[in-house]
Amino acid sequence: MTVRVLLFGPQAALAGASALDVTVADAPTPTDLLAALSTQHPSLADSLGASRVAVNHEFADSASVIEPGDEIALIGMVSGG
Amino acid sequence: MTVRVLLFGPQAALAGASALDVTVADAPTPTDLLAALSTQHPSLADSLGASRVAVNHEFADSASVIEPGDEIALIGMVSGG
Amino acid sequence: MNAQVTVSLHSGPLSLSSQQPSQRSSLGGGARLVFEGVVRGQEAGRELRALAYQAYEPMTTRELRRLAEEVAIEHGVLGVHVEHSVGTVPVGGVSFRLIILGKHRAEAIAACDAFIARMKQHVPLWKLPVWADADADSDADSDSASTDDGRTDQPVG
Amino acid sequence: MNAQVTVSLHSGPLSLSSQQPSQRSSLGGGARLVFEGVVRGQEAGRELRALAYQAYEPMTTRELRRLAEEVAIEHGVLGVHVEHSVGTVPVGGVSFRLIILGKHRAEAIAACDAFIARMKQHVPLWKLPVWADADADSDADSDSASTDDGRTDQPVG
Repeated sequence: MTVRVLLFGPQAALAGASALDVTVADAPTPTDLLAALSTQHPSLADSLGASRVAVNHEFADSASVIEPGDEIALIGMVSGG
Repeated sequence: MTVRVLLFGPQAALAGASALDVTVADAPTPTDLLAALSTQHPSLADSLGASRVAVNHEFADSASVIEPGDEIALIGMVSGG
Repeated sequence: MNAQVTVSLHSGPLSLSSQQPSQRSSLGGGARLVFEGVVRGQEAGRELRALAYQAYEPMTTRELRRLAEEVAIEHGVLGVHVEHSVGTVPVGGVSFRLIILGKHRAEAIAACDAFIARMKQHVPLWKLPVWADADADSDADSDSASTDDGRTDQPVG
Repeated sequence: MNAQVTVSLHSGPLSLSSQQPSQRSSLGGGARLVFEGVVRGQEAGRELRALAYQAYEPMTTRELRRLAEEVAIEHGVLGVHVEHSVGTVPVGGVSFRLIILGKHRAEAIAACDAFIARMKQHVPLWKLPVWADADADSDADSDSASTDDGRTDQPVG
């Protein structure tokens, strides 16, 4: 399946886009998604270790399953304040 | 000699006075003064361990000598804030 | 004890007037701590014009509130009030304000420190530099237009 | 680096307006921390009406300034501004305000903590309770009349 991933801040700048499409096997976990992002979008690879995946505006644990239609966001390189 | 000692806050309340006279040998040090205060004004005794003596508005070290005419203040039980 | 928690995001720099003094005496606290983040004129030796902040609403507000409640309970403080900018905050402007009300200084300071440290690690908030020599680097501009949080697109005077 | 230091004593509760926002951007600091001490309504379970603060001038101001300069150097902060009340501050009033300007949060918080801890140990400032049931205990009244710091004798509205 194809998952659209929202990007913010420095990661959006690195990717040159505020959203990216990633191709993954069906029913991917956040771990699967991060691995696919790293391979398919190498500009983000270095920043993914400290990134978390949000599913429908909640941080998702690494074993949860992403469903079609979920809103997926990459939450990394945060810097509030 | 007689030394007039200014008191503040809780120590003034304990002594029931904002200044006390203390009789000491001539050329007393702050240590001599605290010892005399403890004996001559027992209501202050418990509070003197954490008190310092100011001579002419400066904290005095324990070996300095108090001269006639110096302004002497007992600085203890402070509680700013 | 139920701490009072408020969280708000504001477009552009925070105003001076929002320090909520009226909540002061009603909470009976002995210590009131206000932390403000002010945009500095330089970053890594290069002149800044502003910082552009991004949020991801409603997740950002929800995570800020969750963090405020968590810190309030951990440190036993009476109130935690959070204000954060989205969009452009020029140099000298206040982008973040945290107000802690507590009975004593120690817990207010500890709560302030804990809140900020965790916010910088976990809360979906981002900043991008807007350089004074901005022709050479328009990252922040191109990026702020791309967020799905409409407020970050508003120009701020 | 020369830190900017100001110290002032004020009769009665501190006003809201003295938070010196104008000094904010000129110092270029990234972190502005304001600590305020608010008079609580109780002490040791007994109802308070106010606290009566005493200073011993000019020593008090001099020691506050010395402490502010010492803390500014130790923690590398850009500004330390101290305001303290003398005389009567009713419950809910602000008796103490400390403003720290620093480049980063960590040093501003550390400087704030260090300043207050040392002030409470070393600076000639005293407080006495004015109980709500004041007939039974007029310590504070009798004492405030006895200081040689004239400002502590002024009634404050």
